[in-house]
Amino acid sequence: MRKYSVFAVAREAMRGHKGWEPQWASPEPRKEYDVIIVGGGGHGLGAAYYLAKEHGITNVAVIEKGWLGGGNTGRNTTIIRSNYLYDESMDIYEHSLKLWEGLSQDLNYNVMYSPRGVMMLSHNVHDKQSFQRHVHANRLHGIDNEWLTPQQAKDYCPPLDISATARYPINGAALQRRGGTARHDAVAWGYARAASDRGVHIIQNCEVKGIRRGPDGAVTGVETSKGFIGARKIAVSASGHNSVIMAMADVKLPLHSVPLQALVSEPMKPIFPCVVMSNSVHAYISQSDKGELVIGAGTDQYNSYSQTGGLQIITHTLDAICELFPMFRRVKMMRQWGGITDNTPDRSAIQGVTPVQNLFVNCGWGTGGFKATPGSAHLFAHLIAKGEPHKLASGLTLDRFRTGRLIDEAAAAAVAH
Amino acid sequence: MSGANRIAGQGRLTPARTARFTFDGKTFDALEGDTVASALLANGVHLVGRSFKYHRPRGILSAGPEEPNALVDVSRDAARRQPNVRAPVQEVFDGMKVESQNRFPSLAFDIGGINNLMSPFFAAGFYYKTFMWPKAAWEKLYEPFIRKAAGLGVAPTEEDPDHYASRYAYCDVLVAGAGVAGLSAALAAAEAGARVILVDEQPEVGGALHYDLSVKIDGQNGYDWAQATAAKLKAMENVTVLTRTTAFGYYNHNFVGLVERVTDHLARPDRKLPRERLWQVRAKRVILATGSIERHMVFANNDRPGIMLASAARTYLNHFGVAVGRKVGVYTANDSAYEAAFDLKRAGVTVAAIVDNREKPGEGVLAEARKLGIEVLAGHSVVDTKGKLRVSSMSVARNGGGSARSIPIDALLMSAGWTPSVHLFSQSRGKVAYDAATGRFLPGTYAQDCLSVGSCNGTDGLQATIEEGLAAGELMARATGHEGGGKVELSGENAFEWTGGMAGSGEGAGVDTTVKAFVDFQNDVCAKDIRLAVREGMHSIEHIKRFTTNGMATDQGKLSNIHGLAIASEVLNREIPKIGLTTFRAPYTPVTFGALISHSRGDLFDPARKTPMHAWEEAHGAVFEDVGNWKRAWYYPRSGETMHDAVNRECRTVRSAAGVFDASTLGKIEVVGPDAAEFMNLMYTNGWDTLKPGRCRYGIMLREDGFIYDDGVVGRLSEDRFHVTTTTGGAPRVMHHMEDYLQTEFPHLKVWLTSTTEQWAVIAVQGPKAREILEPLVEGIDMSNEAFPHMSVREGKFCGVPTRLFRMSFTGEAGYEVNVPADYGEAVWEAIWARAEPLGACAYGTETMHVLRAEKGYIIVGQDTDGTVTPYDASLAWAVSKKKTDFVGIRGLKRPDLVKEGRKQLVGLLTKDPKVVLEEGAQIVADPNEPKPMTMLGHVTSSYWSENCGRSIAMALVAGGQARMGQTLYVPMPDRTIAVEVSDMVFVDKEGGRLNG
Amino acid sequence: MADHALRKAPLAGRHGGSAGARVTPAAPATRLSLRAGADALGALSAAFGLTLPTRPKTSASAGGRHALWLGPDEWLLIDENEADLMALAAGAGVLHSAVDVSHRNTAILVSGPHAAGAIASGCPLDLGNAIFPVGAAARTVLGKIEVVAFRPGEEDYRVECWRSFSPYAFGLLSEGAEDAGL
Amino acid sequence: MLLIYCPYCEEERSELEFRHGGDAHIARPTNIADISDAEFEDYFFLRDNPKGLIFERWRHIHGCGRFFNAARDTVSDKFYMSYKAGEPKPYIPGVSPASEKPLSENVGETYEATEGTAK
Repeated sequence: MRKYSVFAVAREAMRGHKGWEPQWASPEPRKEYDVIIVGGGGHGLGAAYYLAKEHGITNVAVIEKGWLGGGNTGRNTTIIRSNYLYDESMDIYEHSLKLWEGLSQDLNYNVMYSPRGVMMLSHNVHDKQSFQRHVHANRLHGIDNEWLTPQQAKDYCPPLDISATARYPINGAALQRRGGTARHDAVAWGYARAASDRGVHIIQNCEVKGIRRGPDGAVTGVETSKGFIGARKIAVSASGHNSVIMAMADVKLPLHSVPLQALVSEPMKPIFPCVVMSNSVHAYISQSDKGELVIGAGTDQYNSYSQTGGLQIITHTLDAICELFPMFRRVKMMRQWGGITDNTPDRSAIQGVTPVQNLFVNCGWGTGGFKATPGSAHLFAHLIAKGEPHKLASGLTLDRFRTGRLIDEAAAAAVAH
Repeated sequence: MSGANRIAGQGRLTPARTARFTFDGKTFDALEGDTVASALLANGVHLVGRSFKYHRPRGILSAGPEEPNALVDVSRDAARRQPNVRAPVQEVFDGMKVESQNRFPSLAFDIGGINNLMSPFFAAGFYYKTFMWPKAAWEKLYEPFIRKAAGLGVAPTEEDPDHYASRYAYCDVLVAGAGVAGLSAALAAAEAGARVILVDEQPEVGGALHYDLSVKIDGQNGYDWAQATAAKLKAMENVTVLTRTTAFGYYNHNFVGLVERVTDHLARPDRKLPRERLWQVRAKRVILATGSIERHMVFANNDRPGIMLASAARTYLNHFGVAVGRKVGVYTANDSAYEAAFDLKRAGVTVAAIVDNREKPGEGVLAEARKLGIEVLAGHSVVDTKGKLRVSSMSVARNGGGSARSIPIDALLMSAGWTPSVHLFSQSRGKVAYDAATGRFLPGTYAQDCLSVGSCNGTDGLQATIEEGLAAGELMARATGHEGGGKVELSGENAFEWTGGMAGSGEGAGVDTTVKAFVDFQNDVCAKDIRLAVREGMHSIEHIKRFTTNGMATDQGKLSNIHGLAIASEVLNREIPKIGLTTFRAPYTPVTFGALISHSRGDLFDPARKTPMHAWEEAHGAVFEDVGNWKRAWYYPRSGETMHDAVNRECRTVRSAAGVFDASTLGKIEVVGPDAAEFMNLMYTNGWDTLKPGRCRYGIMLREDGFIYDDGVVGRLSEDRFHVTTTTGGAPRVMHHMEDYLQTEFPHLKVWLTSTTEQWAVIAVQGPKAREILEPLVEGIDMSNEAFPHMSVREGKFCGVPTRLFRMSFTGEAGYEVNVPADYGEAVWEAIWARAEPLGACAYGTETMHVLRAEKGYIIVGQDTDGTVTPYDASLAWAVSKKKTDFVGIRGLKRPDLVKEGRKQLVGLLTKDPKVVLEEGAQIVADPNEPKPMTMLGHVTSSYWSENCGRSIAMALVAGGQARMGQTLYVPMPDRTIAVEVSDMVFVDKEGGRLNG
Repeated sequence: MADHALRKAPLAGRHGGSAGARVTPAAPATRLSLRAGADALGALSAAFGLTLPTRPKTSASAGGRHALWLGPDEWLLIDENEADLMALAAGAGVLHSAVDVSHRNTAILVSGPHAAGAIASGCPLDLGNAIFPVGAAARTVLGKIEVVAFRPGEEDYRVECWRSFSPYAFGLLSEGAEDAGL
Repeated sequence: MLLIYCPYCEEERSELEFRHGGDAHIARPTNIADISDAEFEDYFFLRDNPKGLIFERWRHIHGCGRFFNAARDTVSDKFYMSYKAGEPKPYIPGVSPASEKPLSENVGETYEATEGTAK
């Protein structure tokens, strides 16, 4: 693989960039693979990369219905953080954050991981109790997360309105300085390029239509729009469509898919230095390298596989954004869109074996999938290779819904009393 | 005169009515009705902006919202400043201040222009390949540089003083676009009697009639016909005509978002007027008459100021009376551009030549060109241009090579053909279909009740457009049950039918060339960038878009998408439909946040709920805290008191004398009906059959999964009537939860639920002197301990008004909760206060309430529990009926992980050093020296300084807590480790004798 | 015994709106949340002296007393003369649930040629004459709160909401009225 | 924003008045205290999450207050129909699986037999 570097770019500049080769190969599918990964998003492509890099398994195909990164990888607001509450969550998100920190160098692809800090605003006594619980838990787990006074919060994010007269005055904030953002497309492309370079087959525009199983019940391959492709192991990581794919193997999951909406403003000169989140008023905002304000909105209330949603979801979020940052009322929304998120009852992901032999699943990342990409992919690769979960992912298994061992990050945020 | 390039006798503006504005500090004259673009052009200004990446000088390309180059900063005053405004859309008003963007120090000399020289280095996607070493430099060095270079306009820095309005509206037929097609459709629908809303983004209706002078409808000049028709429609009571209004989003079930610009064109707007008005329209049927947008030609250096769309030049001449140049060239691939040349020529402008890359231009226009003596170079192309800040010449060559000839010009008009505006159609989730014959994407499969008419539907020809519009209007009216009115008929005539058109790169900009032939102007995407993307394996149009940023600028690809596709299809050698089209997303053009939130700001952002006693509390110095939507009195500091002092005083006073507390925000639900008790049995863990009328019980409600959902004291008023209380934040969801089970699981039960949260003002009076305070105010209730024991409820009168008086306590003291109809709350509170104060009682807030209940180990759901806690974890086993065979949560409670050893249980914590108050949320460990990640046993849920105990107290969820009584555990803080002892949760009056005090 | 406590309405002293749409707080009234099955309607109608409506979005009025259909077994009764509705219900002697909500709700009157427009600033109901004629009533939303909209007259609307939401409702209706009146 | 037909109000109203209630026709076991962990998991957690036809619950919470059911397509978000709580799962011609096609003309009976009481 041609190494990317400033020198390579300079050399190509001299000759009109004629020398660049495709970032990944687009081969015809083989008859059979050791592993077929269903879903060409960051998680799937990453898992393929780590299978090849760390487990020496290279007879692998990533099968994507549309185009690489066309699902939630390319539709999210790219927030990265690891300041979760429960051990199971901290384990996987911190593992992920550590990988983010070296990802550009590991992949030789600039994914623009930008640790500009993620600040979560506290608006009342209850928020404060909840966030400080996070701060303490994170500290003892070895994760950076600190409590800021309102003034410290404003110093870190000058556009913030910390006046006491605000409808929901800010009484502090939790800041994870290592949190930030990354370039979503680059994550998919970088993994695809590095995986392809290690022999992984990347097959786009290939829809999985069925999962074939042998007499012993174990999987034998997938029926696709390009015909049957054999596989010793099948790993499903098709966010937004996991229920549909898994149903092909008669596996029912505790998932419901709902549209999650987001929007960007017109590009403007740098004004917003970090990522700000406010759970109480439902606002998530940062500014992209192009200058757009990137704003995460909420989910629609009903199951849907359409990547669109209602205008009221957008306006509800902008209400909050303009309350926190009154100077943004004259800013313009340039584009809104939606992605399909697979949500579990406890809002934590599922990664593990399934009742079907040699069929593995990675799903239910809800609205948090992007930040988990490298960690999830890395641990998913371990699961696929070893047939059992890595200890950092051992809490995410499917059986918890039977035993009641839920990892309820949502409930832990509790409710106002 | 308002500008040297204004041609007397041309255009529709009134020379007398002038307005003054400044551009980059220089003052210019304009005519009323001018746009910023037309006014600048009238004054000979073409250089208006700089491009995003290369900072190339840019001029005015279009006369509409598709403008990618001429984006300016417009302000009325410091706080009313709007970046990224489209100069061809923004109308001039007297005194407006216009500034160019993305340049430093000046528009004419921009340091950023260096990027243009460096451009070979900045090829598409270059940043993915570099800036990776050294590791830290991306964040510290490269990224800040890139961010600063990007970003166009400067964000507003002051709060927007303007206000915005909103309106929900319904109609039978919504017509988007008031050109020939839209007006015809609206007219037919309106005449049939349908409720019609007609919207157009321009100040006046007419669409293409703004520039096309050759059109006659019913013998009338086209533009005049349009205005007359609009006037007629406005006069009809079943029609609403909205101009300066953009249909920006087409959502589910024919829900369409409109934004109406109300004051941005006014010099001195009435302060009452909203700046913009958001219309949320639900239409039974929608007619899309959104027209089409002219494409530019893709050739070397096609971006110099002075190079613009042919139809734009026509608009500036025929509507604004402005000649965009004195010696213009035309470069086209279709007939429509010829008419621009004709109009300019007739207006006295020199037309250097019409360069047509087709061998065979349309007969009609060719003949007319000859007649007017305009040189037509068929089969030729413009292969390059010159001119630093404005185009000065074009070099023209025969197709397929040959020497280029340079022709001096001061403006170049181009047209590659027309792109139907299928944006709204696509937003409606309709599927477009590619028409290979004309090289256009047209509405294919419809997903909602709408129809496209006119050029957005690929309909060419005036008469055909009129008839399609009329037919659609009539059809949609009929579909909504309106058949009135006679048949509307209109006849139109115009000079020429247009043929031709191309997509993709032209001569000299093809494969293997490295010239800058711009596809997306604003984002500086050239034909070669598209090809590079393909070379690097980006074969999906979405990949190409994201890799090159083609179509991602503020115009969202209105001009660039089709060219980008064509260039990709050429190198991939796959026909256009196989490569696909990027998704069209709302909004059609950018919409201000202000319009979208409209009224939701300040007091109307989110309702602040206040209790009937709020005014009294405010007057008595209460500090408030937000609990859900409620503002609750937190504590009542006296002069000089800190929060700590005040809370200590309040705590002391309640236990030594008494305290008065506003408990109105607690949720209340009245459960009424013969099966009320049975329903309560199913909703709560407790048993309710044995509860006698007049008595109360503390109840716990679970979710089906066995975790605590809510709690509260329930009073039984009679056999068939319960007064249920919930947590403050829980009230709405508990009501919903109960209704859910009642309606869908237990519909056989004869019981009804009514929320009475706000019917009652609730005043808690707690403490040894509580009864003494209340007794004189009560009528018809025997207050003696025997007649009215702890956990009872009585109905009677209080201060002469009906009351539900509860004998209950959340403090551990003898106490009462006085419920009176809300409007009496303040008066009753004052009456109680009048007796309480002299007896040494105080008013106390939620903080003191929290401390006092913690001293007794009473939990607060949502603070001491978090949705993962069972009644057993919370030491509330006594409240879970062992007899019942069913209640919500009964099965969830039995799941393996909910009954296993070592679950987190609620216990008390006492710090070894009684002066140390733990931090709520602090984590607890057994071994303070364990390296990270440490094993956390649980966390502190409640922690206070207890004045009554003279020490700190705390409650905590601790793994296996019940079995750890007396154990020493540790709370590691950043600066120190705090040793604590596990204890029970009752810190005051363990026997509970004071309750009956 | 103590003096009779004085009543203080949540919107006391407010006024707003425009010439085209006046926004004013309604006078105090007694209110009942009535729940009952079809079999009880006859007796209850007799008790209240008006026929409880059984069609969606309709109401019945008699002498300042209104019965608004809110749901298939739910009515909001309003008596502008403050009659004791609880007592009347008790007299019906049939199975039902009557809960006094006189103080839970408060009402805002919106009147004038642009009244509908004022309400449409935050209410997603179709208020067109054909869909929401005189006498129509429905529970719905206004901005971020729940309200009951009732149209007693051609240019008169009564907006009922819970008391703590009434300042919000009043503020939004006033802004809407100003805009609608322009 | 959806436009939802409420079978009790007998007209279409804005989604703003409604609260989604999850999957329809999932009856709470009458012997819930005695079911197995697996049965509880199936009842409370596992869902079809179909791409296409879904039967779901809605509550007209800011309208008539009633829960009701609706058949909707989760791709187009178009409603096929709404029906009152307790009514059997309807057969949507051309959409429902053929296996659910009513056997006799006497649709009601067939449903009572096959579906039991709907949620």
